[in-house]
Amino acid sequence: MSGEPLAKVGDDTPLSVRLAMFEGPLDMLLHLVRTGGIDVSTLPLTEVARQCDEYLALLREISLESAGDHLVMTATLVHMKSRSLLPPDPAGMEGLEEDPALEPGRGTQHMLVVRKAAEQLQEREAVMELLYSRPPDRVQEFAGEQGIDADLYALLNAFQAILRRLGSDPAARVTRERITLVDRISWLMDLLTRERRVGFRALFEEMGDRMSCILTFLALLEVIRLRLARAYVSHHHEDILIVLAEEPPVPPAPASGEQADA
Amino acid sequence: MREPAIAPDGARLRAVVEALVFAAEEPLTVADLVDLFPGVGEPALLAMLDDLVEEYASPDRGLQILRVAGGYRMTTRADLGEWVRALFRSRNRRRLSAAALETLAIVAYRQPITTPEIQSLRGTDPAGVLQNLLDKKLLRVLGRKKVVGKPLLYGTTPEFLAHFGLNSLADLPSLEEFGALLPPGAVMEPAAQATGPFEESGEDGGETEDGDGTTTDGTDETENLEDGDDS
Amino acid sequence: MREPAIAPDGARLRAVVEALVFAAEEPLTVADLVDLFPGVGEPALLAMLDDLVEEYASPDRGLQILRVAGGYRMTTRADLGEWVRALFRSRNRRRLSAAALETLAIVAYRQPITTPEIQSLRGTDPAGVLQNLLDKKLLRVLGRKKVVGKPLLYGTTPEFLAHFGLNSLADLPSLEEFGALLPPGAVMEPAAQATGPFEESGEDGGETEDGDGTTTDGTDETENLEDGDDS
Repeated sequence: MSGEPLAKVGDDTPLSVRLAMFEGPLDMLLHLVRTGGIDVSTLPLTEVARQCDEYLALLREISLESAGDHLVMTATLVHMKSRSLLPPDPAGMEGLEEDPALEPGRGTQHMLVVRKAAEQLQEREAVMELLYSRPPDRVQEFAGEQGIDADLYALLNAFQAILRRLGSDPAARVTRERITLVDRISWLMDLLTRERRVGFRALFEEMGDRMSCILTFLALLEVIRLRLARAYVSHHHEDILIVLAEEPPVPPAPASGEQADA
Repeated sequence: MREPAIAPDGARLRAVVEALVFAAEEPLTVADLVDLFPGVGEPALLAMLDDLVEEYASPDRGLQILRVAGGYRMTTRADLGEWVRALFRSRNRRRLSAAALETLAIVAYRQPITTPEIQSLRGTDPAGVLQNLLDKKLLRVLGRKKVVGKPLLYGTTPEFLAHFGLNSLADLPSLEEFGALLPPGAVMEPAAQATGPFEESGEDGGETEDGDGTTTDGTDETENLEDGDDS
Repeated sequence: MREPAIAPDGARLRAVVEALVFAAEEPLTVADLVDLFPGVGEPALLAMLDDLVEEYASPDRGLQILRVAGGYRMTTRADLGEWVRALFRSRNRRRLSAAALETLAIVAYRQPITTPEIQSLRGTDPAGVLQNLLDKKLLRVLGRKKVVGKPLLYGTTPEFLAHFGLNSLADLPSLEEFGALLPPGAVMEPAAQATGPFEESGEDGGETEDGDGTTTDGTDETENLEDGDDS
């Protein structure tokens, strides 16, 4: 829902918003709203929009890209504020609609049940507070490195930690576009591993939209560039054939004792 | 290689199981034991664990073995907790905020659930609370919902169960018990327990806690303790 | 004030002492007990501790109480240590080490990627960790990159997606999307240069046919790494 580019400030001076509660770049305002530093419901959006409009009027001839970014940021703010003011988005509620308890108009009743359920958890918590476990260090000599039961949050946290260590390496950024491309490369490799060879035209036959075609083409270029596959013109098929590079992949021999060091 | 030379049996196996219940970081499960002692068989191992619970369930013991989060965990007895606290001179702190408890309650009963869905039930944006609960490992991301926008889906963790002394989500009372106010059919049932990415599914979902009196007298005692808190 | 109302005696006092020996962070001393139960007297408390040691000193028990550093502490019996170790090993086999999780995250977001490229991001040789992730079927070898040393290219598997509840890699959260859920820092990275979709694969600068040339600094880095490649 919020995969919009965040801070793609062009080479021009970015818009500096001036409000009673905030003065600074628009992207910083958006960041603060996103992280809860500023309550969006109290944000005078009309004023933000007016200043953005003024800024764009100046900017239009200079950089379309920067203008687009500012529009997206302002639109995001409007979206966030509308979300905070309106009743819950019905589009996000599909699975819940069948449940009569969750229909609009039953909100108060429902809140009561949630409160009681929370109170019940609190009572349990109070009981557990009286139970003491063994101190954590008691079996340390046996424990070794603690394993992680990883979910997506852990995965992204791990990646973020690496990015932080590396500093602001622009190439390390993760964008929606990059991930989508990676996905397409993976799809292409699956296909090639299965079929060994695919016709160029056949690759695009099922593609419904332009974006898919572009992504597939970019993925193909990448795969060829990495020489995971070769492309050659087949006069027989009157098509370009994409062929998986031979060389069955061999996993490296396990280097013993590696895991402990990191 | 995985199994040390001689697999123990009889009294020695019982001793090993006792040591493992004590040592296990997360509650010890039958699956853990089956993994270590494939030759013994799950029924025998389960019986051994249950015998151990029995054996500890005496008012003369200072320790007990609880069934939590689908496993077994050794703790001090609830009615002695005040003395342990007196030794530590501070509370065994693990209290959650009201917002966190409400969010947990919603997720526990409705998982897998998305942020907008939680928001529709609590009325406020849960992002901050969610992050806190993810950091505490009481919640985890289960994946994405296949609707427009593909919002992330959240569920509870084994740590959630352990924190509240639950053996499984089925131990949560049905919301009917709170909801005299609710019309019939409007009740949220506890969600089926989701299993973690690297875990086998819970093996003993049918079991309930053995009700050794921990839940009845706990509330009053806590109030007393709060009066006497010198931290 | 620190002492709860009714001091226990007899069997209950013994139970309290057992609970204290179990839960104490530091070895429990007689002085601790005298402090808590001034009415009981040191000799009686000492006798109680020693009785407890006796009681646990049976080969059928999995736990023992040791006299250490002037106090008493509960541990697993020394001769059962191998089993405790086996339990932790067995559990960790089902999970990921911190190093494995980092490597998995790198491959997930940067695939297809080679060992030297992973090493340049993580700083340590990932060979052992990679093997572990291949064994767990979370990663697979996609092929060989045709540069000096022909390093293997790694990518994630369908099992990886299943583990994390994803339909496709496009469902991986981007930093921007998860921004509200993560501590600030990586969220507001300036998009300094408009980079093409292949930006981070541009390391094999020695090749002429790859005309993307977006990163200039990647070339040296990768060449150094490839010299040091252990293949």
